[in-house]
Amino acid sequence: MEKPIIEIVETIDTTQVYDELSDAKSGGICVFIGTVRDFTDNESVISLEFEAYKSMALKEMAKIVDQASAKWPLNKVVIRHAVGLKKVKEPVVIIGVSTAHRDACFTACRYMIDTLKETVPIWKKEMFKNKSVWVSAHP
Amino acid sequence: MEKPIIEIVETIDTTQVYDELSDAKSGGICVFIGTVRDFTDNESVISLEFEAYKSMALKEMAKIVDQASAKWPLNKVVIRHAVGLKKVKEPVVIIGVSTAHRDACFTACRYMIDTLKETVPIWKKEMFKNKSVWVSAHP
Amino acid sequence: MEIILFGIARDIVGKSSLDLSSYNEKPHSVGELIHLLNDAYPDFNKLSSLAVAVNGEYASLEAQIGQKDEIAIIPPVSGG
Amino acid sequence: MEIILFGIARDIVGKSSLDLSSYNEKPHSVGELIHLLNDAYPDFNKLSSLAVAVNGEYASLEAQIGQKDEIAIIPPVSGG
Repeated sequence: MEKPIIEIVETIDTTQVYDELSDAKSGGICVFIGTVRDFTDNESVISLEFEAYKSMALKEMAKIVDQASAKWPLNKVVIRHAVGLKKVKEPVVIIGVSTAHRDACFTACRYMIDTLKETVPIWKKEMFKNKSVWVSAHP
Repeated sequence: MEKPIIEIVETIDTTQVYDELSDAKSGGICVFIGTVRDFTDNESVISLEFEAYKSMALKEMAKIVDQASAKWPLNKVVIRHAVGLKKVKEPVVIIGVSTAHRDACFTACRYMIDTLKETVPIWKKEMFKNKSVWVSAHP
Repeated sequence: MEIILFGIARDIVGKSSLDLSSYNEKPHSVGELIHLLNDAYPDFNKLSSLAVAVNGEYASLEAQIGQKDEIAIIPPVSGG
Repeated sequence: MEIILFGIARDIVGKSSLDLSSYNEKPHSVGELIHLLNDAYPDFNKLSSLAVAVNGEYASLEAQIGQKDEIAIIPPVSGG
């Protein structure tokens, strides 16, 4: 695998990921983009605010890439999370993988977003009209 | 689901797909891009040439979108295949889906590329240094 | 009756469509058409599969075909 | 000994870090630190989970902590 791109940024540029993953040895590229949705549990969401323990989050993201590349033959990987205030439709995370065959890029991409949500120290606050809630904080 | 984008084109612009799929009701976008790989069975591929029975291919692509949207709650869909001569690293197909939750976008995207490869009347010729081969034509 | 040919089917026949008007026995069904092609161009027998589309839809071997139908030979597809 | 606080942990304590130097009983392990936090700020007991990172790695309850370690409270993560 080539050196992965692992970043925490203010703003995600979705147009650059294809160039970052394009690869002569790859026949398949799978990209997942997480975006801000306008409703949660029937309540209208105004925006999300993301906060990261940046140094640790980058280490945990690197572990996810290492785990995925041990499980599947990956050629190029991008894993990039945004922080700060994000409005409806804005991208908050982008994960992309290029592999020789399509099965591995789908499976690895899915593994990486699922694991990121479980282990990477990033927190999301949902802003509603009259309140704000740290997601998953309470049972 | 909004009206899907179903196209057969000369050249795929990978930078436009995010705007086409971006959607206030979607928290997840999954995009698959098929690209030209430099090797097949240890032989160096120079280029691929794609040919389509265009009118029928568009109908079959529309059927795939209908089947996927009957199985999963899709918000926006793009399915775009290229024809003509494609060099190594060039995109030949792009399939993208936006959904409320990520499970459906991964599953639907995978279903659509798998089905496209089985049913859509498009043919690929691999150009090697000294020969060319219609892929899958012979057992 | 003109048959549209794609991919390796075009290579086997050597042209992009096949005019059956000069044939004595015109095929009346998809099955008869495939039989005719396999006889006239034995390389069709070597393909992994061979389908026929009538008016842009995959057709069964029993499907009837007539002068006004758009008929296309669909060798094994390999898009994506 | 300074503890870095994120997300709802910062909201519960009311600041982005907690200085334990004024506390009589200093925690020597992650478990003791969590115990101390639960006592001092009962809202920590209401969280779905509570982890502690020592020098940027998730640490077990038995992990020892000292003056020079970078210690952070990790409430339930919700990235992505």
